[in-house]
Amino acid sequence: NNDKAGQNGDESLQKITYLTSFNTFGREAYAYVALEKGYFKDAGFDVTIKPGSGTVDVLKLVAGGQADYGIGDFTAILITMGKQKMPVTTVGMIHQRSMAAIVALKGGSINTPQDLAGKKIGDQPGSTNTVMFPLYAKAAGIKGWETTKFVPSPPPALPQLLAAGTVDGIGQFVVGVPTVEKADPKHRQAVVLPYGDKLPDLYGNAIITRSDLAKDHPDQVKKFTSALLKGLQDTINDPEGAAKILQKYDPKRTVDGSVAELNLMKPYVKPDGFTGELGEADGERVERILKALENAGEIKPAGSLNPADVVDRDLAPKG
Amino acid sequence: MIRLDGVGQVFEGRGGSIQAVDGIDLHVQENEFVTLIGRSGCGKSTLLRLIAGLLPPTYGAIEVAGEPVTGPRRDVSFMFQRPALLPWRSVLSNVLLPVEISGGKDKSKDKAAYRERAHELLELVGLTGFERRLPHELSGGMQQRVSLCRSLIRDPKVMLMDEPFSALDALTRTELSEELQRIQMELATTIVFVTHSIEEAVLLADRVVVLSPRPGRLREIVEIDIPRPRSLGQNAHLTEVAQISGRLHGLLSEKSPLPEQEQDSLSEGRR
Amino acid sequence: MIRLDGVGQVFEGRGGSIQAVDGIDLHVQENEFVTLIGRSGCGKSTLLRLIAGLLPPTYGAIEVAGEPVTGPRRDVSFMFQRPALLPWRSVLSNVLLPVEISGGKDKSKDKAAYRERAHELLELVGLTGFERRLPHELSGGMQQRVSLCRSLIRDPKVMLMDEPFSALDALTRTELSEELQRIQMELATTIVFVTHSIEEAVLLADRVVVLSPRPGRLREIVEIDIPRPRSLGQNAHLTEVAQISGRLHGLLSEKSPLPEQEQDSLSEGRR
Amino acid sequence: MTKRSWLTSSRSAAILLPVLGLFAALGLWWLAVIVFSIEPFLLPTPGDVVTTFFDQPGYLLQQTGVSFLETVGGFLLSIVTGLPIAFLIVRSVIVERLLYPLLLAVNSIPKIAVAPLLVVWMGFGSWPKAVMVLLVCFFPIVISTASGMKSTPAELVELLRSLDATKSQEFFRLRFVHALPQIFTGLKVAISLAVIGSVIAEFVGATGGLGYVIQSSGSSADTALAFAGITLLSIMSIVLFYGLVLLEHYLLPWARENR
Amino acid sequence: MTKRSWLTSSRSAAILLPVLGLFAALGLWWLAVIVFSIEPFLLPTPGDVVTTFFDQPGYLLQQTGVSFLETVGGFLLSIVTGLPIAFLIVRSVIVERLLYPLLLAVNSIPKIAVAPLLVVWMGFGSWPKAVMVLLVCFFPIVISTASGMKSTPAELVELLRSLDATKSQEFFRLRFVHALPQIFTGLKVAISLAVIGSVIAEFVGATGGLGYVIQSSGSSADTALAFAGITLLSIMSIVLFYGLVLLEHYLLPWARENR
Ligand SMILES: Nc1ncnc2c1ncn2[C@@H]1O[C@H](COP(=O)(O)OP(=O)(O)OP(=O)(O)O)[C@@H](O)[C@H]1O
Ligand SMILES: Nc1ncnc2c1ncn2[C@@H]1O[C@H](COP(=O)(O)OP(=O)(O)OP(=O)(O)O)[C@@H](O)[C@H]1O
Ligand SMILES: [Mg+2]
Ligand SMILES: [Mg+2]
Repeated sequence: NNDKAGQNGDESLQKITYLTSFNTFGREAYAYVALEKGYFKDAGFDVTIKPGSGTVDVLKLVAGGQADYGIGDFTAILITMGKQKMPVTTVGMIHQRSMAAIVALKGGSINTPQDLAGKKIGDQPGSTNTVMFPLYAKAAGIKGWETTKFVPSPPPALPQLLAAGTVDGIGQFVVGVPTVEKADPKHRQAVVLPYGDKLPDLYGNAIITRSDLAKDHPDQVKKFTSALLKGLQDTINDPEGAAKILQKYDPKRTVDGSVAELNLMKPYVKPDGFTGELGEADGERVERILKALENAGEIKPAGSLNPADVVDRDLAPKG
Repeated sequence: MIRLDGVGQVFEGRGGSIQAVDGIDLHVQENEFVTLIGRSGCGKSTLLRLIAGLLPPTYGAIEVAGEPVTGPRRDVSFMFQRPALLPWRSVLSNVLLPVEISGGKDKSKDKAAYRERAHELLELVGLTGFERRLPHELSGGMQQRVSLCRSLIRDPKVMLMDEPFSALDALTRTELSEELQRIQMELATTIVFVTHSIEEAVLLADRVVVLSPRPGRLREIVEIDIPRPRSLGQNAHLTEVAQISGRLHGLLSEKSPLPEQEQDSLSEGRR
Repeated sequence: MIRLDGVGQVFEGRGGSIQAVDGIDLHVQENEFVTLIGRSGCGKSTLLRLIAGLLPPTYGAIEVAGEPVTGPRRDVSFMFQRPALLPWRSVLSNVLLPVEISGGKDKSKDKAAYRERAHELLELVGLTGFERRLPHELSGGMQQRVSLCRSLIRDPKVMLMDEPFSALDALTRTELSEELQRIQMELATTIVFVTHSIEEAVLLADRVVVLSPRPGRLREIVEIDIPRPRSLGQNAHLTEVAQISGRLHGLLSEKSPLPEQEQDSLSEGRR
Repeated sequence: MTKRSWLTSSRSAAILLPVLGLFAALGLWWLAVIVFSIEPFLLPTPGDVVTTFFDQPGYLLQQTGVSFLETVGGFLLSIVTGLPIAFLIVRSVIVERLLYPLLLAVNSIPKIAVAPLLVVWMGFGSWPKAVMVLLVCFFPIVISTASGMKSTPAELVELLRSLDATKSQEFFRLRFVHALPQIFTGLKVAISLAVIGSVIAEFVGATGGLGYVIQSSGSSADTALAFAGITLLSIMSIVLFYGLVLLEHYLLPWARENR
Repeated sequence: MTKRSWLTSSRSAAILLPVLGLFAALGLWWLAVIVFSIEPFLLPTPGDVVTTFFDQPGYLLQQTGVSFLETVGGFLLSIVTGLPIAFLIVRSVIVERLLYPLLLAVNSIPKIAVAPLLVVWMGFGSWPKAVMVLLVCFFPIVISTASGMKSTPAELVELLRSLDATKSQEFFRLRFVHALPQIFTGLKVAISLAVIGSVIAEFVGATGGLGYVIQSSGSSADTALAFAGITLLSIMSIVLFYGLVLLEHYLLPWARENR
């Protein structure tokens, strides 16, 4: 269905639009690597990369047909789909472990998960960090976690609010830590409390595509995901090279900054002890996550969302 | 040409209603020159606006050229009491406004001919050299003269003129009233002309219509039989003019025949 | 009371400059009634605005009550050629505007007294019953009368009046000019009064100032020695008035003594 | 010769027609959703929205109240600051020239970018919201007031001058009153902006208000809830706008429109 | 008796003073940062911003160009749609009453909430940006045009009627021209909104433009870069605004202001 002629005059290439999860941060470098190194072209695609603006927007744009593939936080995808079924499906995982975390600054009032009780945490309302906090708190055994207060704020404002001391901690992805540290005028180090430590089941970002594409052209989808994952592999192998490529596409991104992010991201793409295939999606894990979300009351009524509604396990790489 | 049957006008306002004119029966012949006099506020302007079709009468019927008036007509020109010039247009283009409005429909003359005519008219009223000025650069009398030229540009069949010479000096007045008589004879125009100068009313009119104070009712219609062309300046027929003027003066100063009625309309006004 | 020395005014516009008045030397005594006549556009209104301090003269010096004029003064009232009523104020509150402006500073009368006076003035001009109407509900002449009342409310020392009776019928004119003379004698007001009616000029004035056509220069000052109070209606001194009127008529119709000069100012205008 | 029909002159028509217009619009919305089979995650039907509203009417109305107070407060604040600025501008060309670029600069800052700054400086209370509303809507008020006051007819200004009025009398008794119809035009533009301003402010650090409702539902794709919030917002806007229209009608009976 | 000094009448002062005003504002900004020792992540100094700009002037100017084109395009689009709507409103009370609530509703929707919808419907090109600008700035244009046209002096309307002018002649030769000064007021309000509209549109699915720059720098806490973007935006706004002022000056020489 997507047989428009490619931009570079190569009639045989298929035009594809791909959305990053959010903007062109260092953590998104792998797509540019795949593009730059010609992996997409080799797979028969002429890919245009567009910066996304958050999981929900990415879902809408893909479901609405404006983009063919996109990246979004898997937990957020589940919650969103629980509220509103969309014709999209997950066809692979970028991060085997969730990068969601609570981040605070050293010397502040938060140093361990136990300190979180009764604190003010800035976060975007409805984000994974906010939604999963009860699960995390229970897993970490935080006493009095119910008294933790989440203050809604849009993501760009969070580092500033933290640095200014307006909030005690913020919901943030692990890769955002350099940004948080950079925003602090006293250059304090960050205290990072990753959810992944206590909730190893949670995935991070996932690759999504339109359901009809997955159903009607599974081969194409497979080709695309493997090209993208190849870029991801290269990226964790050589963060510096990836960062340089990213800077070529977006001059605002400093190599150092991107490298720092990518190094932080590495253990989440392939956690210690992870033996499976890059990008793999485990059906049982997905079911466990769904259960947890149902228990947390984020997906109502229980059982309304099946793993098959959200993940196309045939298309995801298998271990 | 113009026929009014029992025409009346009542204005409704927040402060109550005002009876402006009442029960006017008037028949103006073609090529007749009728002047309208009456005390300030007696409804002269209102009457002209009714004839022009700018205001639907509260009651009564109005006909122009045999057709009932339902709105303004192109062959009727109206010169307002205030100059009403468009502030963004030069003198010349203010004068040419009616031609522009007629647009393609009136093909009797082409554009250039109308410009020519506009220049002629402006020269006639002594405004040569001011064609390109904007209205705010003119004196009050000059603005009134521009408005006069504008009402003449389309060679109308019927002209309704509301105190056209009120802001002009005696001399210009005399010159222009002669000119107006000439135009009227030449083009066989029907003119209804409001003025506060009794001499002017006598000098110009075939008939002078005298209105009573508010509410304006027909008090009397005076025929003027002095042969044309007439001119006050040349002092011809001075005695006749003086005589009729005296009579009109008397008519105007008489108390209203229905004073209690007027009191009514005023107390209504106070409501 | 008023002294002008070699006063001239040039207006600069996009279309070139216009010399409005030139070299006016004039001295008006206290309690004098001076009327100003001249052809339309000769600079009468401009001259009044110069005296009122609304316009700084291009050259020359102006004094009022012995002080050089730098701006408007509270003891000078100006009645404009156009009524200039505030559209959102009722007739009464338009009349009271000058009092409001004087505010606390003028303690000669209190509020209630001024309201009383306003009602008196409105009655005088025949507008009782219209106190609460808005200006757009009035006829042209009624608006002018409101403006007249407004200029009288503060009992000014000097009154500058620009064609105050132009929109009024003969009768109202006569009544109001008598009233004006009475007020002037009573309050010892100094009045400069522009009119296009030569009879009015003669009737009212101690001296009639005749301006030449644009640019306005002093052509002649005519003293009127007829004893007061005068009234055209009562036909007293008819011959004297007629005589002087005739002479003024002649003065007005004379060609400008400097026609080439005028041509200059016009061609300047065309630049 | 204007003929007035029931539709143009009666009072009930003045209320009925806008309501009719609104319902026609709703109908169109519904029709569009059905005809173009627009996915509910993009645009829910009015029906969905109403259902969502009646799921938790109390909560939503309460949030509307929060936003309403912030909007009105900020709006009054911007009138109070905007009018004096406009007076200064009309008063002096020098002030105008010095001030205008500054006002423009402030006005052209994307407000979403300053919302966090306001919270950092002023905390989580109502102040940053009111200030945001102020930032969003002072400009139309200033510019319409200034241009209305500057367009006072020369003839009337000259009248006041001839009365030796002080500058402040000229301003308040003439120019300001004359400008009122234009000021109201500015206020009508500003009130809609004010509503939006309060929403933007509520995106940061708020725990209530329709902006918060919209944002939290937005980030979980609860489109129907988001649209319920947006609908309440629109209604609030419309109510405030017609409030101004009524106020204008009663304050300025002389400023009759003519068509 | 107005005396005109060099500051109020000369041409160079007309340029010099606004520039002076801007520099004074910058000075204040700088001073505030130093005196209150505001953290640079909250508010960088003008110096930081300028340094950031000269790090990559080419890139930033290019993004400014992108935003500029979107802004101007959308702005023209809103003139083209806004004026006819205003005409309809002036033309008929019935249309006005039916249409106004609808316009108000559209206008009061928080535009950030519709940005993703526009991209879904219209793709990643310039269309959704232009439409966003349209949505943001048509309202001031419509309302100021309509109210300007409705406030045409009755005396002039009557003149045109007496000439038996058609409705469209009355509209274009009289009402529209008379409304121009007020329309320009509306345009001046709208142009600043247009700039903001393009930024909001660039927050979703854009790969260029100042909105994109601000968003990506904002979430990486590169406050100086964000402020460089904001500064460029302000400059763009000011330039466009004064462009309108110039245009007005040349198109409407008769509409002289008086103070
Ligand atoms: N603001 C202005 N700008 C340019 N020229 C002006 C201005 N005001 C008046 N003039 C010119 O100055 C001359 C005198 O105008 P003024 O209004 O004083 O005449 P006037 O004697 O009062 O005439 P009228 O009897 O017609 O009222 C006229 O030629 C007019 O064109
Ligand atoms: N639009 C209006 N609304 C209410 N009343 C009006 C309106 N127009 C005129 N009138 C009233 O109608 C009466 C007649 O007004 P009109 O203008 O016809 O008088 P006029 O004879 O022309 O007077 P003038 O000689 O002073 O011009 C006046 O009493 C006036 O108050
Ligand atoms: Mg009249
Ligand atoms: Mg004059």
